[in-house]
Amino acid sequence: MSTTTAPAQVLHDCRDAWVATLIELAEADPRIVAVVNDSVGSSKLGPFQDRFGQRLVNVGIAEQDMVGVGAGLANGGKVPFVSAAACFLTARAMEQVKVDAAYSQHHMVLVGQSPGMAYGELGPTHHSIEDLAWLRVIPGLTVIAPCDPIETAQALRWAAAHHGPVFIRVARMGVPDVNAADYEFVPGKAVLLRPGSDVTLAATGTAVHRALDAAALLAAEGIDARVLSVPTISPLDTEAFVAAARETAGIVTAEEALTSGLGGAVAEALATRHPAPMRFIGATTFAPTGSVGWLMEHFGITGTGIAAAAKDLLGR
Amino acid sequence: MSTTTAPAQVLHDCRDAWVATLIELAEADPRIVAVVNDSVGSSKLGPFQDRFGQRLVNVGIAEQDMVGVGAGLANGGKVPFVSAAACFLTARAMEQVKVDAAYSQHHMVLVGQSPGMAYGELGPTHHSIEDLAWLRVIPGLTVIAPCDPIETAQALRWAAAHHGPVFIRVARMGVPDVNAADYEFVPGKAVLLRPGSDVTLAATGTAVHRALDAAALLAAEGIDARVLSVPTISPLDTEAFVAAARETAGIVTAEEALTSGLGGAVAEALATRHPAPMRFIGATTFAPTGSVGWLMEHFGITGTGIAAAAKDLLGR
Amino acid sequence: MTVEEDLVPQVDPDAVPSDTLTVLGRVPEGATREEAVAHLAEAARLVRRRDLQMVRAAGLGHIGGEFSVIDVLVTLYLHAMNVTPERLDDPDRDRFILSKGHAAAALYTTLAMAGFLPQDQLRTFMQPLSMLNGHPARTKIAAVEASTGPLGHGLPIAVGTAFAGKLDGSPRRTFVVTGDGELQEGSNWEALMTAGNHGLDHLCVVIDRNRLQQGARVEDTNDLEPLADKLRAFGMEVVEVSGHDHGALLDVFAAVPARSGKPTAVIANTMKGHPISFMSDNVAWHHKVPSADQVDQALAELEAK
Amino acid sequence: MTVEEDLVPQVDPDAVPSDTLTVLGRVPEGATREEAVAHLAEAARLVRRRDLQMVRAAGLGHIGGEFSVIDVLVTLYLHAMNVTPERLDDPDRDRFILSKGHAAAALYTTLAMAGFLPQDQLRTFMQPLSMLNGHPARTKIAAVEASTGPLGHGLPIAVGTAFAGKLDGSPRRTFVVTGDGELQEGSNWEALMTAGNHGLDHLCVVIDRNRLQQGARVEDTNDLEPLADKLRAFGMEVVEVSGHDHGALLDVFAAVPARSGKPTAVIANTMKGHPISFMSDNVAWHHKVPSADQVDQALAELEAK
Ligand SMILES: Cc1ncc(C[n+]2csc(CCOP(=O)(O)OP(=O)(O)O)c2C)c(N)n1
Ligand SMILES: Cc1ncc(C[n+]2csc(CCOP(=O)(O)OP(=O)(O)O)c2C)c(N)n1
Ligand SMILES: [Mg+2]
Ligand SMILES: [Mg+2]
Repeated sequence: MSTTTAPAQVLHDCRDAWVATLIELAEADPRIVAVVNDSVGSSKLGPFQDRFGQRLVNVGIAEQDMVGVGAGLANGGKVPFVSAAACFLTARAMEQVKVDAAYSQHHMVLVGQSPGMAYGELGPTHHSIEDLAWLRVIPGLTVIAPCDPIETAQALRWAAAHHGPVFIRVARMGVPDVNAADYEFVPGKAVLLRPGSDVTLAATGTAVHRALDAAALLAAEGIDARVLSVPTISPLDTEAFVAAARETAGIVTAEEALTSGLGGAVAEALATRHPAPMRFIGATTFAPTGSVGWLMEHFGITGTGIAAAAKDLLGR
Repeated sequence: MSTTTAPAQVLHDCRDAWVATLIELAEADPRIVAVVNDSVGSSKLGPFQDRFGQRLVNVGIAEQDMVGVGAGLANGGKVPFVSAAACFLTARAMEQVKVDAAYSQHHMVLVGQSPGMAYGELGPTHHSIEDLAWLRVIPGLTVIAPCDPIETAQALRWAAAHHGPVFIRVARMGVPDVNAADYEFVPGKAVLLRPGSDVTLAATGTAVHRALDAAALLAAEGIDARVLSVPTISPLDTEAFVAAARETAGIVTAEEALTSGLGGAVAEALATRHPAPMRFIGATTFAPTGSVGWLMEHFGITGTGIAAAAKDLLGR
Repeated sequence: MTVEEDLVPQVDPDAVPSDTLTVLGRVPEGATREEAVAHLAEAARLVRRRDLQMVRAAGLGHIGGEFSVIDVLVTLYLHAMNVTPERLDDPDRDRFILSKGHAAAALYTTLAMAGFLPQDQLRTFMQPLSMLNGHPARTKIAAVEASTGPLGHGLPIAVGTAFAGKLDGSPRRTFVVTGDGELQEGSNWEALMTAGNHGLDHLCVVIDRNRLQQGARVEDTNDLEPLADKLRAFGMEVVEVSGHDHGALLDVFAAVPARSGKPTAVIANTMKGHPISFMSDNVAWHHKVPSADQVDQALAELEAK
Repeated sequence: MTVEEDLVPQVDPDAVPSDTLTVLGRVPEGATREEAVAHLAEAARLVRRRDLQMVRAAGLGHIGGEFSVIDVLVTLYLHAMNVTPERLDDPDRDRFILSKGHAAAALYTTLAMAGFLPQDQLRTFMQPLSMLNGHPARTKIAAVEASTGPLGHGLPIAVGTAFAGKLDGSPRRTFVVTGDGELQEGSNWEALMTAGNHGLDHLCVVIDRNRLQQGARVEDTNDLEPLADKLRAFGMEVVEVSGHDHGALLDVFAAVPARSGKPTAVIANTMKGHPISFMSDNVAWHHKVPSADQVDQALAELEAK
């Protein structure tokens, strides 16, 4: 997909970890239900539907109803996992996300499928590059973008037990295993994937392994890059970024999203605590026509693109 | 309203300038129509309706339809001013704002009435503290928050002639005349209201006159504050902020919105160009019950609150 | 991650009236229909009186839509629904959602009348840090099942609540009240389609059919007629009733589910501002605040009842 | 403020097939009904053939919903609508909006057949920087009146377009095609209510009633029936027609406005994937991409017609 992803790497569609984990959770907890908008296939929920039948609530193509029904199911004692393409779940039902989930503090999990530019050629109407920037500012809503199958499964397990609203991106674009098998997701905490003292590369979701690729490229040029994986965009791990700002020359953020997502969150956190030079890697406009892989190259959300931004920051 | 607003000042409801300007524009240009969601009264459009009858399209309580109909009217050769409470226009019709207005690049004006916390006691469901943070990241959408009646009128006139989508906040909470009678709004440009070399106070909309109050309080303590009025949040006047970062100790932003609106926009712009210490004044949570005046005090969006943040930034 | 800074209400006693609410509580077990109707009528009168004082004191409120829906609320909370303050954690309790959240003062006063809120807390309505916000919030009040205010949210939530009950085979019923103008929101038709197709017969949608919305008559804004046909085409069992007739209302609510396999839609014909002479069916009173004289006249009219 | 970095399309010719489209253009003036139907039938056959190749080449598309709507599109662009490439700036031109934007390939191919796009541009479908995005974009193609893709947007936009025509007293008509599953979106019911109450009789809503949505049959997801009753209750003049019968379609479209003061809703009964034997009425073909063999078989079936 990305020229800088070693061909050897096996790439995963995190939707597989999503459905396997949901089935595991649903077997253990009868309160768990899934709510979808004619998105059984696109959410890969076929096996869940076969197994739990009635516990999959398909409201049809009606996102506002979907989120409202999810909130009602929570009121009725269920733990709903509301699963839909991230673009429609967030944009089409934004007021329901704000009021029925966040302001109401319902225990419900909003699952944004195929986020970012996963829908490639289907265009900006189907891209969800806005979700991180939009949702991270909503008070009381936890926003998570896992970087691989293990983290996806862990974040879903945490959300199932967390008594509040959570939005989780489930990546469709292939990602390698980034975290070790014994990895444990900690909400609100960034993960140090690679120590480094020259510059910090902070990435979320599908951009994390690309940041590791960038660190490798930089190492070859004698630049020692720290790599932070940031699964939780809100609340942000401010301390990890203050330390990075203090200990390295600056921070490059990378995300399959508008740069006001993780990038904006970090810029805001540092401005009051420890201003530092930054570079933002991510989408900056609505995308032209192209495959997701082509678009990641187009916007430079690649190992080479991230490495170039780091060198620019370092004036090298 | 704010303890630091000189009692002498006459405060205006910018909706009066809005309706007067729309009538003036509609008389000159037959293409101009208004589109509302049972918001004739809350938009103060009674006089427009009396004068132009048919040219006021009331779709009832249906915000998605309202914005879609606005886009269609534009396709049909009209210049629609879509006017509704900012909270519903943005949250309820977010996907229509993204797709039908911004991505489609229709010549249409989205008018967010009674934004911020103007609805006070009616609570967070009726507050529009999110709109600036949400809309500023949407590609191709101009986002404006005028600070007084003159700027409101000028921004509306500019939008009527601009061949692209524009979102304009129309403040309901009282504001004094900030700009001179001969003021000319320039899109994308910040306005220097007060030169100063110690610290910069940058504010938008209803917070601008409060920033001037803060500058007066600081002057009394021998602190020379620069005051920037920032009517256009997107695109941001990056150069004005780079200069402020270079020439003063740091920047305090103030807005009747979540601090990720103007505050976030400035933090992002400076992080790549000229990182500087910042303080953010604005809403940080959903508001508790209270009047708008009380809430402005609660969140410290006042002359004293802004001045205190400036002193904190200066370590005084 | 805090939604709201949590602080304790500070109420300025001088800012609010000392008027109190005589709490009648639920219609006593074993009361005759006649006794029940008399109990509800008196409760509704007291609720209207207190609501009027609250709006006057707060200088804010939606008195028109409050007075149109009070008889429905009182009948539900004091008679039709099986919920009591002691049963708030019972999964099988009947649920109520006020989708037209702007009538919050009517809900709060009714909740106090039914013992879900201490009546003296009504004095904090809209005061700084009060739990009694201009729109009901479930995070602020235990008895509030859903936070509402933006129109078109309550019905989809009620469908979810009813769906959960169906999955659990619970006998509980879910009642939701929407405005009529509110039905212009498409989210309601999405929810009705879902409720109808899933046969949620323990769901009862009550439409406060006062024929007025915020700025004008519904028919002059975006007409709903033929409303019963619309509701039937979306799978509802439709019942029409006078929304101010406690006897008729208690019969209708007692009969829910009205038809096995179908949700019930009750078109409650009401008048905004009922029964106050100068408010009744007058769009000006959607959210107008009465003057001292108007409060006195309205109180006098309520005494006369 | 740029919406999209503007760049020039770079198409890899090897990545796309050399298949071309024979452009028949509009039904000639003065053609008999019989001649018109024959012209449309042949055009539809050629459009389906090219659409199939495009989807095969792109490895993406929604062939089921494209084949179900092609007869409607061809009848509108080659016969019913008064719009031509020369008239694209004419305010009185008829307007068309494909609300079910996922059938973009069918629209692009029909636009090429009608002369609105150079046919060889079809080779760029979904290629990097192509104007032929997976969903139609008005900023990319002059003949596209509205950018669609998210379901439930096109109809409200069409209502606005029709409203503008009414304000101007223009004779133009606005045609919009929605899917049937798409009607689960409440935004459509908001728009229908508005259109009905404002008597937008120059609006014609065509529903591609193929009874399938993305994942299942509409009736097994969230049923629309009784659809005609729903549409009538929302103020539409309802007409049912076979969506694959060019003669029936051209009669229906020619008759718009079907009833003065009322928008027309055409329930076009279709089959997803029509007329390909192994695709027809098969939900698997919503967005499945045919193999080389399947393309050959489908082409053979189209030749046989
Ligand atoms: C989504 C949304 N749009 C607009 C409003 C503003 N608003 C508050 S009440 C009201 C009128 C409601 O009319 P109706 O539903 O008939 O209620 P009632 O007549 O019972 O007061 C409107 C438009 C809102 N609360 N929510
Ligand atoms: C708002 C929204 N939700 C979901 C989708 C994903 N989606 C694309 S096509 C489709 C099925 C559409 O079914 P229908 O309207 O019947 O169209 P057709 O059968 O003609 O393909 C869905 C759910 C979408 N495009 N927009
Ligand atoms: Mg009403
Ligand atoms: Mg279909």
